[in-house]
Amino acid sequence: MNALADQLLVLSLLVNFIVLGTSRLAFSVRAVALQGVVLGVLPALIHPFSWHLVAIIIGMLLAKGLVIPWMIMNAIRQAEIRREIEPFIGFIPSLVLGALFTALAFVFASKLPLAPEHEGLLFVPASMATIMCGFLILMARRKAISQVIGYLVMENGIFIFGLILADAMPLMVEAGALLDLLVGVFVMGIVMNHISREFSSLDTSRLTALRED
Amino acid sequence: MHSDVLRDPAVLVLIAILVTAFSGVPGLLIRGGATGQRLATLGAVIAAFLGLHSAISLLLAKTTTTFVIAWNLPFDACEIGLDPLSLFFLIPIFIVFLCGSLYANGYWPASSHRSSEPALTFFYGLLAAGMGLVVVARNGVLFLMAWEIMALAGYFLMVIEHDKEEVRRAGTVYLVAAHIGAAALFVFFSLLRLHCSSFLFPGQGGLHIVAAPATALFIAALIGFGSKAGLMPLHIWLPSAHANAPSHVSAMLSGVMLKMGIYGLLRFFSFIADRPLWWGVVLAVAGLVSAFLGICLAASQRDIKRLLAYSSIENIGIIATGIGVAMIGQATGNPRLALLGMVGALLHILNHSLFKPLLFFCAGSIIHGTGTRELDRMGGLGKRMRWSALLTLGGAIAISGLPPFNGFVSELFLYLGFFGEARANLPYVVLGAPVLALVGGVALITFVKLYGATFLGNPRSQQAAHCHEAPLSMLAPMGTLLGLCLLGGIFPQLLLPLASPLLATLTPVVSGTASQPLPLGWITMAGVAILGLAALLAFSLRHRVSALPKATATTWGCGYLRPSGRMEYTGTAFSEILTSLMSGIVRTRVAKAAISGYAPPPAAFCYAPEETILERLLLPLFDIVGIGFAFCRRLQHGQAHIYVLYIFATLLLLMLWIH
Amino acid sequence: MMWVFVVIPLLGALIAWLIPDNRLRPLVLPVFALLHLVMTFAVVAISPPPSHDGWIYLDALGKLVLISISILFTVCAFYAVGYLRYRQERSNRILCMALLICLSAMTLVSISQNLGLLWVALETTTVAMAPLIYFNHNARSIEATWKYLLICSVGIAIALLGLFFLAYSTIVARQDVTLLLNSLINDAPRLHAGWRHSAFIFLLVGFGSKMGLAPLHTWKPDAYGEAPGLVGALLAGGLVNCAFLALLRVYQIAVATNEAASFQGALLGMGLVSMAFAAIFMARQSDFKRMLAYSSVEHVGIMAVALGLGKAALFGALLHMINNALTKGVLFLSSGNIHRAYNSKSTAFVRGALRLTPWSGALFLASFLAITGSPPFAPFISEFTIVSSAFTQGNSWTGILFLLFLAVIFIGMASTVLPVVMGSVPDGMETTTYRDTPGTVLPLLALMGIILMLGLWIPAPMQELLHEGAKLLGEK
Amino acid sequence: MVDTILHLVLVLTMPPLLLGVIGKTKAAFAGRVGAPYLQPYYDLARLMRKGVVISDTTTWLFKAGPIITLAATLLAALLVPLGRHAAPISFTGDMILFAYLFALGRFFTTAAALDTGSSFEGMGAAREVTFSCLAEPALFFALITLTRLSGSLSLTPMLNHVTLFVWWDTGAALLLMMTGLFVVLLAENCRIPFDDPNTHLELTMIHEVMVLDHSGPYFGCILYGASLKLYLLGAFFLHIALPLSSGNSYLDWLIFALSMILLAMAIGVVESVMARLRLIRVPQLLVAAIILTAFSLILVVR
Repeated sequence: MNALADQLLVLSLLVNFIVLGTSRLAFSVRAVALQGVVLGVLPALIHPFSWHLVAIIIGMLLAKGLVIPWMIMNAIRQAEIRREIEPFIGFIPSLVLGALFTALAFVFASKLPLAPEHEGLLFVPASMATIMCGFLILMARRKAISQVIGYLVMENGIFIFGLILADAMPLMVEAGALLDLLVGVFVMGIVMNHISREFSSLDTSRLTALRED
Repeated sequence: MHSDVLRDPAVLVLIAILVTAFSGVPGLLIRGGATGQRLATLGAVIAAFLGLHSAISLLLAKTTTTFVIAWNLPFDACEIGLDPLSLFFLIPIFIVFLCGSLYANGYWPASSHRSSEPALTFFYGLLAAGMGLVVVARNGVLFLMAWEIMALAGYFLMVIEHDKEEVRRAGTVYLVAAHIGAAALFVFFSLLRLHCSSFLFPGQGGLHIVAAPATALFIAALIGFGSKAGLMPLHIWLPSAHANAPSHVSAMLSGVMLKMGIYGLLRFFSFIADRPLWWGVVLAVAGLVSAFLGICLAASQRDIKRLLAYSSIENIGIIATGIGVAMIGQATGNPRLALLGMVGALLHILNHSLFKPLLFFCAGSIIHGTGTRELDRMGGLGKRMRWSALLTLGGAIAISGLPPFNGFVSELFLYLGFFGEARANLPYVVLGAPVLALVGGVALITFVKLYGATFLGNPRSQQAAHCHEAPLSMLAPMGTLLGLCLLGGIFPQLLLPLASPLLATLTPVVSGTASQPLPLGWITMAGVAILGLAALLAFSLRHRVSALPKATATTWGCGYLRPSGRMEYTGTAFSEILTSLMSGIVRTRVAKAAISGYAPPPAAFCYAPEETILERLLLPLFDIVGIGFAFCRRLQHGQAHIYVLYIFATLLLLMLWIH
Repeated sequence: MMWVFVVIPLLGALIAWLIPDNRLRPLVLPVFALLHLVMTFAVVAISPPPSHDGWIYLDALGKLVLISISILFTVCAFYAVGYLRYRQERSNRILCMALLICLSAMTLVSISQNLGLLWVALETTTVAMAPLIYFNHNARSIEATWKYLLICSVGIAIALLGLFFLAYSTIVARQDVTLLLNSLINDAPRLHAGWRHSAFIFLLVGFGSKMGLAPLHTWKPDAYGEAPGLVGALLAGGLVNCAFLALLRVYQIAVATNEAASFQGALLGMGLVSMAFAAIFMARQSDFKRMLAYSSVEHVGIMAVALGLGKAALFGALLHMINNALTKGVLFLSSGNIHRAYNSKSTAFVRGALRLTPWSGALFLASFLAITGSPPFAPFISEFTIVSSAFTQGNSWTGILFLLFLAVIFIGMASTVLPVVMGSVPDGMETTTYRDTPGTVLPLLALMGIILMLGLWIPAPMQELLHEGAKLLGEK
Repeated sequence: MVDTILHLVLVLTMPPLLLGVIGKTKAAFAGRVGAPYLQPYYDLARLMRKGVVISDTTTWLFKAGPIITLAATLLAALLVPLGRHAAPISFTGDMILFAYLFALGRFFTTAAALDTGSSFEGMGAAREVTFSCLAEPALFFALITLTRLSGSLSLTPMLNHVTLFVWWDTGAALLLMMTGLFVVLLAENCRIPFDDPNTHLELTMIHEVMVLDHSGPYFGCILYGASLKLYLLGAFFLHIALPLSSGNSYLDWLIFALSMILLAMAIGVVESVMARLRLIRVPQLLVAAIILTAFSLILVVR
């Protein structure tokens, strides 16, 4: 069981690299949706059955697999952009940095002691690596859509960490956190729609009217 | 019970401060008409008489009273105390407040300044009350609050005519300087709290610290109080502030508020019994430097009020010199030096708070009469403004330190202190005397210039030609002040009992009869003799001249037939020799067009003395810092992804640092 | 019982949604704000015992935050009625709703004792504020909203990760996994140091970016500058206090570990850096609302420095939290009025506010003096407590840097504020119809009165609360 | 008592004689006969009888100026000991009063000059105050040195302290001081090389140009006051330059009167052999005097 979980985590790490390495926005959105689905399935593998668990899984699958990707795709369609043209950090350097960050995450995770039931599992390093990659995307891309994608990747990383706490954490917090993130992204989506209407582009590098001269 | 409380002069003093604070409040509520101003004046009269009477009687009785007031702030008890040091400083506050309030009725009448008068009157009272609270506060935080109330009230008074760019600029510089000075006082009172473990002031000599902590306290006090007093080079706010405020406000700022800095220093010194010798040396040197540079800058000014403002720096310098000399005397166990320095300084505090407000009032009546502050546009006012001319003349003589006015008395004591050391063990102290003499010489130039350029000769402009005399409401307070100046100059015996109760606190080394080495009787004699001789000569000469033929003619123009007022020797020209001699200190900005050809076009000439430290040092420094800041401001470039990078970098740095 | 407290503003939001009339709708705000204020004082007086398994409890820190938020919100609500009369050109439905939702979330922040719940509430405030910032619906405001959302979401995500670390450290320490404040404080010394330290740093950065500690403050000038004054006041007074409360909770745990020195060092450092940033950015600031944003950065810096100093400064930190919230309220609302009157927030155009809008101008000037620590206003008391505590602790360099930054900030702020309020109104400038009305001035005067009162006299119960709060933060 | 009366008599009668002597000396150098020694007295008497022309620009100050200046100088005359005798008035700190009385006189002289509104008189007044201001520190340095030597804070004991024995001990210091004081004496009294009392080239003058508009008895007051000032500073100077004492009071008076005449002749000689300095050089000479007197102090204190 745990071996399967590890393989799924590796899959989600791969998704990180896909997102880092591609310029096609629609492709990254789908990849992130896949990551969300993979992560949504994970709890079923490591935790015993409970209604609480079912609720989380369904919530995850719906939110990360369907609603959010659909919303972002919608935004892409409206703004009529397909590609991230001028990333702040190029795709090859992004991949290299992503690899570096992933390695760093493994080092960091190995420095900190884990509970015995999590030792030998990829949860903590994968979570760290995904968060760092999310950060990297946020820093490396200029377009608002890419940044939402980066934020989603980061969220996924945090979610992985949350998984190892899921059975111990009360439902209310979990659900609240999920709901909040969902609403957060949802509001971002609305704002993106407004941006595309106002600027006819989702390039956040154009959003630099507010600055100090 | 109640009547007993009200008979206690200490309570009366506090009531007087309260009345002062609220004297302007009716004016804020009753809009329109002069009722508010009249009520404020009435309040000022009541407060001043209550306060002066009680303060002087308490001072002569050498009593100390303490009150504790309940407050809920976490800074120990709110203590208010009246000791000789406080009472002494209350005297000028009430005198100048009274005179200024009376003067305002003519100078800033509610009828012609409908919108600004209520605020001006209100803050005037608040300023005086703030100063009153400063001197009675016995808790560091209460002191700071009073201090800032005073500073802010002063600010609002100053910018009352904020339509003018110059006023706003002066106000900003003042406010910033006051704030930085207050920051130094934050340090001062925090350190004091550290050493006393309470915000309450320690008693006389109650603070026993040496070496580094004492040095830190001294430096903080010197910056905090010195900037308020206007010691060089912390004076930058002073000239333009005094110049741009309404004149009765300048009188208050210069006559009293500067003394609050001196009060703070004296209060601080009273805490520490064993003051290092070098403190006195630093203070005396700073004082002499301020006095000399201040008067040199004053001499070169073209603006009558800036001139007076710089002269305030000079006088504060003289006061600081006196205190420094007294501290040297205290530290070396030399009672004579301590006595003469301190008495000289204390009397000069009183004297300066009489003649400087007088001169600012005079400047006010000149501005009132002509509508300009430019000395070079005045001239010949003496014929239309007889009383103002006479009062200004008296003030000018008094501030130049000449007999028979009071300025001479305090300077004489300082000289005696210096000269006494020529024969004793501190011969280098005596070097202060020639500097003081030089200061006196330049002061003479300055005030001959002030009086000559305004009242004497022919009018240099239309404004000057059509000037008008100030009303009685302005002249009466001026006359009172001049009378006090003359009284103090001829009968210093009257002033000395006000200063001597402080000596036990400030210079404990002085014991026994304080007046022993002071030639008080001789000063009286000299004053009477000058007045008598002059009267006698005037009488006999008048008698003589009345028998002789008399004629009037125009001034002999050395053959030039059509002299005009514009060709007179201006004030600027009068001080030009000195200014050029002191060009290393007094920078002037001269702008003139190059003249070419046989028939040159009309050209303009501009000559303006600069505020050396502000314009040559601080503003360029600010510019450099501003460029640096502008460079740093690029960090906020508006690119969101880099902002995320900041977060990431912070996280990374903190993680690295903590592990 | 306490849940009513959270639900009532939500009810208000529902009512606001149902009211169709744009003119009538804002009246919901003062009604519910007053209700909230009354309940706040009642709850503070009664101080009900912990409920919901200890998740909900109003301790001294929560009380202080709640009081400050409730007062500020009430003032803003009354102001909003007057303000929205001038903004009839657009619907205020979302504004009114979001304000009340925000109030509800802020209340939840102050009463929750479970860090998870606290995080949820804090995130709700973030999201609820977004439409408020976007109220003006123009390119600039959308840019500001976007940046606000992005940076705050990233920050809040980091905070969540920090919470997970903290929870995980209890697992590692073989405790029952928990995010209850009391259990964490009790178990603090046993938590694993590595996880714990990482958690503190993540929480500091997370809540710090929400609070606006430099260099995590980048969203602040944009959001504060573009949001209506009303929203700016709530951002600077309400949201900052909520985030600060979250940070205080972390601080409580950190202090309980007895190894708080490094965390305090981080706070001190970030606090001073924030003040330095504020000093640099406030110099020659030509937009007076952006300037207020940097002033907010400065004041969160001051609070962080106070936490870093500990001991007597804690009292100052808590008092400053309240003072800053109230004074920022006056600053933002009065500057909003001036903005309305001139239709510009650039110092190049706005001159002589004392002439055009005498009350707003005077209030702006007075609150500027107050926020820069001039007596007799309340911020003086707290700032002086903090700086004097730096010196009495022997931490003179902190004190000196603190004062230096304050001085530079004062110069910067004075050179922006004074030209705005003073001088004469520029000729030929097209000014709007806005003039001071009781509706937009009286609430501010009331608030200014409170600030003045707190500067001269702190009510005994409040002083008790402050001391109690400081004790919770580890002051002996 | 007799000394006081003699003091008053000399102060009131002798000063104009110095001007006569100076004039005669200069005439002798120029190979002329010159005006009689008593010419200044005749001038004064004539002025006292002459009518007054007063500028319509002036105020009362114009007439008060000479009177107050003379009053101040007369009071100062009571403070300076003549010869080896005590001054009529002597108290601790009288040297300060002495210096400040001259300053008071200067205040009124210059103010009266400005009262005429003439640019020439303004020019003179500006020069007068500036140069006197520079002479002041030199005088004070000298006073300090004397205080140091005599241990006294009053002019009479201070000046009478200097004897030939003191010269023997501190000759170098006294010589420096004497030189400095002589410069001060010439500058304060507007003699050559600082000013030429005889020319009427207004642009270069100091004192004379200030009093251009005064006439009649007022001008008489000024003339007498100026000679009295010269007399007093001369007496001051002689205490250091010629500290001769015979032990007999009357003989001392005689010695004093003779040495005053000698001093007048010396001034006459200086005026005859020197040219007037350019105005811009004047401050330099005065600063030199300050330095000389300061050095004398350092030599004494060392």
